[in-house]
Amino acid sequence: MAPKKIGDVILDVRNISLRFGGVKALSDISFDVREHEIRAIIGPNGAGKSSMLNCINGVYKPQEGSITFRGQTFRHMNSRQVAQMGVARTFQNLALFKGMSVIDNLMTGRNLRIRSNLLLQALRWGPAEREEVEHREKVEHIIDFLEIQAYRKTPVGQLPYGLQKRVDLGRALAMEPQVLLLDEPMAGMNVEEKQDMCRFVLDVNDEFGTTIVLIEHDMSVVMDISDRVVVLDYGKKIGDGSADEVRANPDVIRAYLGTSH
Amino acid sequence: MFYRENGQFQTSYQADQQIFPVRQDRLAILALIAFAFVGVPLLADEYLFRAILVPFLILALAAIGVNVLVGYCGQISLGSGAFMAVGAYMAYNVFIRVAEVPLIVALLAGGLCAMLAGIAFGIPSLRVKGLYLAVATLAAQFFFDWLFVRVPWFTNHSPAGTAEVSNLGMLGWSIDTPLDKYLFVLGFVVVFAWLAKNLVRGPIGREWMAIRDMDVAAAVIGIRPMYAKLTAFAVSSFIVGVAGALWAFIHLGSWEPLAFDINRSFQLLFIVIIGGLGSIVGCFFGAAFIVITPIALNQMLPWLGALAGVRISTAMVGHAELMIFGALIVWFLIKEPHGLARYWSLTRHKLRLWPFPH
Amino acid sequence: MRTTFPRRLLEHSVQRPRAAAMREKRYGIWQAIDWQGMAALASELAAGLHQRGLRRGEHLVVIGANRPRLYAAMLAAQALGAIAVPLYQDAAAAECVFPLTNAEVRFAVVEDQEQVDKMLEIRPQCPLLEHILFDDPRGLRNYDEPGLAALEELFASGRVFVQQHPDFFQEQVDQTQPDDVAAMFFTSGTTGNPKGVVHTHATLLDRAAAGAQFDKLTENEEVLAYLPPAWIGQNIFSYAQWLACGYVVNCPESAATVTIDLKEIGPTYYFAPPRVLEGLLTSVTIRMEDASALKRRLYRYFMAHASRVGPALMDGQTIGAGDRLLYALGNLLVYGPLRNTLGFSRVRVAYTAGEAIGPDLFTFYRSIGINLKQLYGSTETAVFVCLQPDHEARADTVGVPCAGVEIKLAADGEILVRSAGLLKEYYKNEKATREVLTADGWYHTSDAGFIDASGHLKIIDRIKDVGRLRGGANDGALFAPKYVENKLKFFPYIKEAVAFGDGREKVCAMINIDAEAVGSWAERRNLPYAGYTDLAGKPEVLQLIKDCVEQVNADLSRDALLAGSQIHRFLVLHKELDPDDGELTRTNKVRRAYIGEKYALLVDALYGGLSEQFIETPVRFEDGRSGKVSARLRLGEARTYASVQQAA
Amino acid sequence: MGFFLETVFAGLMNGVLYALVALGFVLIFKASGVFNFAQGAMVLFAALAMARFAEWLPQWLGFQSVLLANVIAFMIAAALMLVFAWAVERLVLRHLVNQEGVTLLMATLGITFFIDGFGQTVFGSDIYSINLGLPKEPVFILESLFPGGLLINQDDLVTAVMAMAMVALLTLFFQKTGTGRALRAVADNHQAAQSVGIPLGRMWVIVWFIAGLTALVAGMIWGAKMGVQFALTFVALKALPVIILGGLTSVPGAIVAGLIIGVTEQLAEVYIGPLVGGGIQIWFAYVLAMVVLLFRPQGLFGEKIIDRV
Repeated sequence: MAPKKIGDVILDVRNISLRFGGVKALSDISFDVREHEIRAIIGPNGAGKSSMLNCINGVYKPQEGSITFRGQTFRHMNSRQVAQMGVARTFQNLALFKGMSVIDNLMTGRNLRIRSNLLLQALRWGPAEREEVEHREKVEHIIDFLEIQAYRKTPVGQLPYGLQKRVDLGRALAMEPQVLLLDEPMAGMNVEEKQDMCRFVLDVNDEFGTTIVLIEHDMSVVMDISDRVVVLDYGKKIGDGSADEVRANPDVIRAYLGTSH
Repeated sequence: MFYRENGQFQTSYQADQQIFPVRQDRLAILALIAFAFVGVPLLADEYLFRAILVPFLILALAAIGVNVLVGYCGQISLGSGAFMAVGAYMAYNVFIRVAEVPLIVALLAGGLCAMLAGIAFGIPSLRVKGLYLAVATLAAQFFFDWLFVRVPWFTNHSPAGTAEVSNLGMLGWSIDTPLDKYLFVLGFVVVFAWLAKNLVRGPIGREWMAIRDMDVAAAVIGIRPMYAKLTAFAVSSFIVGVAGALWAFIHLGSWEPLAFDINRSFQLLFIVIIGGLGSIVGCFFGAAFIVITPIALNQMLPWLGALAGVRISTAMVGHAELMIFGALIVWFLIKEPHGLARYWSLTRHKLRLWPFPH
Repeated sequence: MRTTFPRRLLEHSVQRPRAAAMREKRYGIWQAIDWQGMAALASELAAGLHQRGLRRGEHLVVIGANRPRLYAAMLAAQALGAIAVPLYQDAAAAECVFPLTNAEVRFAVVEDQEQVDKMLEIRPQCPLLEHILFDDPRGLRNYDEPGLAALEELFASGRVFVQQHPDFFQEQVDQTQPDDVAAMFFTSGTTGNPKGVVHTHATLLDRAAAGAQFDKLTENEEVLAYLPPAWIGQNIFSYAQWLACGYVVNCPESAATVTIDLKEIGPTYYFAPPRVLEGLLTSVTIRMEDASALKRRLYRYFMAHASRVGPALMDGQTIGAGDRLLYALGNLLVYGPLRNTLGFSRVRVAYTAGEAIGPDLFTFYRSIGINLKQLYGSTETAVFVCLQPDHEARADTVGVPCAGVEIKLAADGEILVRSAGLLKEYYKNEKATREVLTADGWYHTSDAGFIDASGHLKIIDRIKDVGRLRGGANDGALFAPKYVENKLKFFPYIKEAVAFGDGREKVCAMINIDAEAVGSWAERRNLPYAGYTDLAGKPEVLQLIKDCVEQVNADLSRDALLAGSQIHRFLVLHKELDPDDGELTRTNKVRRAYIGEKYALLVDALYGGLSEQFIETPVRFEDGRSGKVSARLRLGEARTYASVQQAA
Repeated sequence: MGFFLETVFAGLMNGVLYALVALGFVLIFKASGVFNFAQGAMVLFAALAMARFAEWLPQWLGFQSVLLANVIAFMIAAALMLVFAWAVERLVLRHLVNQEGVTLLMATLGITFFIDGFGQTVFGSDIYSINLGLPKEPVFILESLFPGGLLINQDDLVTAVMAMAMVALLTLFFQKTGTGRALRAVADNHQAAQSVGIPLGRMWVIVWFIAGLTALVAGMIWGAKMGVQFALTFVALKALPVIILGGLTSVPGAIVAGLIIGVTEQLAEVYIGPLVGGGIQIWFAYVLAMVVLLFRPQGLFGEKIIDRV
């Protein structure tokens, strides 16, 4: 096996603090993500992991701190802008478009690239049709990649949980992101579903060289697939480094003591 | 049962993405359209055209517009009637004030004005969630009701406040007999249904549904809620506006604002709910249902009453109608949120798998 | 057909360059490769392989599902005079070691990462294996083992090479002769290492053509290639006959989508071993159970009618107008839709082979208007020996010898075959070859059988299992236990059957009831029972089985040759035969001898003419504990029939 | 000046009633997340019941006292509203738990139609009057301040007081009684409320009943002023812009907004109306609410909405 090469910092989060009214969800979090690496953010439930992602892709606006992406620094992000810059994400508790088929869910991931105007779309004329086909092809490659060919036209609502998670990932991949934020991709899965998901994450990482930021509350899952790990607890960063370093970190051990993982 | 799909394999995405990928469906729909254009005129009589077919078609068209907004984009609207009114009155003004303007142009102009109005009143939807929107659209309803009553310019200062159009026609074809009207409207409806279908199954349609199903996720994949919602409002009120113009010009001929009051808005909403939220074909089912039920009730109830020895006044029929629709709405929302269209697609599905149930 | 596969390819690409050769469902649509494209693929790949040093006469293994590029690889290899050796994609790594070493394989063309990993795993044992060429690069980006390369690279370099040497491919193809070895198929013998069955272009194409001519196959057939290409059956249908006829072979999208793809394509020429058909029928039954009462009644009614008149229709007999009308109605309401949902609407010819097929299963398909037929053949005979002509399909025969086949029966009843399609040899196995191939070109099928009155071949058993009756009424008569047992097992009530008779004066049988079928039968008669043993012991059940046995006897009596094998006495076993108790093999075949010893008591009772026998047997339960079941068994007498006709 | 104050006062009169209806509205929204479009219909229904029974009872039971008739009629109407509340919970709400707001809203539309039809079938569809026997003759107050003083209708005063009393009562009920607290708990968090054993179903019945009462009182007062007729529905619908203005979930918001709208629309009608052809009362409140929405989506008093992901 050739070692995969990790590039320089692509995403840099500096001193992020986030409050909901009085509640402090994140306090002064800083960490960086390098190109092509798999970066895990772990921590017990309610440690503020999801809030962190939501700050990165502009769902929440942190009160303090800054986020630097590819050299551009932002006080806080704006969802569309983030998407345009090539950051995609999946959601912890599935946020699929229930009323739509697998294909259509994935197609929405391509919408940023749609050029043809409403009139053309209404007439399904030349360019509109061509675009549709072009994107469908991309989407089909992802369907093939995630091995969900048998379900492409099923409404996602009817799919079992494990598959819905895959579709969620697929929708993110359809954006051809440079950075992929995964919010507990293995939550609520059985063992082999978890293994599949791990395989997909790794494949995404080395097939497309996508940088991956991965949230898990279950240490065991992520430790062996991620290059570096950040540990959050009660909105504070208590550890950062390679899997082994983190495992050795006393604070981390303390945070995880008693928690059933 | 009638499906024979072996050998109907798709070798291109175009083929796979057409509206009716299955041959039997294509044939069926073509047959249906052909029948509507040729068969119906041979069979139907004046009453059928005037009292059922024409209103049915126009309401279906309006419902398509409402469905784009409510069913596909998930934005509630209680003001569709108002946008129909805008369509009707602006088309009217274009028609009488611009010399030599072709009928079609007038109708579309009405639609465009409705579109602008729709966008204006849709703006709050950018800031607020569905519930508040209900009020914004009500605002539209009451505002326009008032506008067309109180501002005489819109009714061309006609003393009675009624607008009236006559000797309509296009390309030398004068549209006066009920049959002409039916064919004219039918043409409109077919074309618009097709356009609408293309929209909802295309990129913009997916944006609308994404906003409807999970707006946060939609935003995260780069869909702009503002753009999606406003386009929904625009397209919706355009179609509704055109429908309004047709309703006024073709169906009524002369009309008052009352024709487009809040009850019209409710009626359209009911068509969409009963017919099926998020389904174009559902609009036709719903419209048919709404048009036929009252007529049926008018026939049946007195007769039933007579059986029971009670005489049923037309007023009572009206009230019964209200109750029945009210109950139906609740029933559908509880039992089958996707309305009659759902039953339709289920049947089709079963036919495809026949004799298997799943 | 004295030619070679690559030549056929070129002929097609000249005659019908734009016609589809293969379709592969990839990325949601059926992507076609026309003959010209196929030829291009083959020639480029050939060039690529040539550059990597693939020599005439050496072997190249191909491992993977049905993929056009893998078939192209076979063509390329054969064009270069090399020998394609398809291996089962689901075989364990260890199982691949023998073939690779045995055939000194240097080249492996494989489908994907899974197969690559296998090859890398066994590389230490197969030092000769130099080149591992994969079709799908997924997950292989970071592999850097020596000799590992993507087919794509070969296509690329090959393309360049072809431009420089436009005539290369043609020259190579011309050098390859019909009698050169084309392919080798490994058959796993019951004992010892698998044997490599060597076939030349001529042998395979000869049979392929014979089969095609028999059913008048044209270039317009559609075939779905869904079975392992390493199995000669699939290989004949989706390779040899594909090139012989030039029809379209369709490759499914993935194993998970085969049923969907089958429905989409709707093949016109279909092949399935009985177990596949069995599975389909089961799924039909299960799905129908969830259907509404009305549908179920409709279905039952029309299926009943179908099984009554369907086969007759299929056999081209004329039936009453009323029946025909009813059948037409059924065709509209049930059969047609059923064929459609199964994917058989367009089937013109369908074959099953490999094992005996139950009459019910067989009639089901024929009665709903699918022209399902049986054929007889094996890897060594390149499949086509006997086929059933349309209108002459029966469950218990395998049809008439097809063009170019001679059949004769050895003294012991073994079927001998001679045709231009026989194997050349077993690779590097003189001894085995000599065992099956006589000097004058007869192949020993090691099947026992005979030609029945209607000229159809009937297979009765493996020759080694066939015995003789000794003494009694039909002394010396043929005894085919498996044949008899199969006939019994085709009854839903009978799960297993063991027939004895070799060296005895009459045939007796032990029978295992099917707990489920008989159970529900008992419930319908509200016949109370406590557990298997009790149920098996019921006199009513004995009667039920008796009827089955007598039907079998009646059936057997029709063949003079087998009339002797009629079952005189039988019993219903008190326990289920079980691999855990060593009574069945792991593949659930009865171990007759072992059972004979284990239940000697019962055997003696059967032959001793006892009417009852107490027995106690140790059993091992799922949880590993062992215990005893005991019962007092009743023994049954079955009516036998006089042989109705003389042997053909 | 005097005229202005009179207008303001008239506005306040309506405002109180708007507030009252809006209150019922807010209750329902807080407790069951339902945007109850049927509020208007409820007002009409209640008023119809009240008016008709007050008319029928004396005939049936043969007594004269208007007061008695009104009291009993009020009780019967109240009882009807209780049945109605129960039916709504039983037949509609419990089948639509955890549905999106829009769906629930549409369901209430269905309810609206049903009770409109039902009410008119049972009680007839003409214009009926409610006679509360209030002093009609106007009085002049503050004559010391202005020339001519202010012209005020006594019944307006009384009804205003009644409405305010009702509002005060409700507020008390919520702050002090256990049920009130339970309701507030439900409003704050359904799951939590359920987990501490508050029966959601019954809570819903209660709020719908209370809303019914507010509707009844409002209906009664309006009925007394302008007669019981279909138009009441639309008057009552003014509660919608009111609560939007006040913020869907805020009780004080509803009250204040009610007054604001009452006054502003009155002023607008009087001072702007004539310039544009009058009758702008129909839409003024809505447009006002809409404009507010643009700048304060959560309304004047509502709390900010945060989307959790």
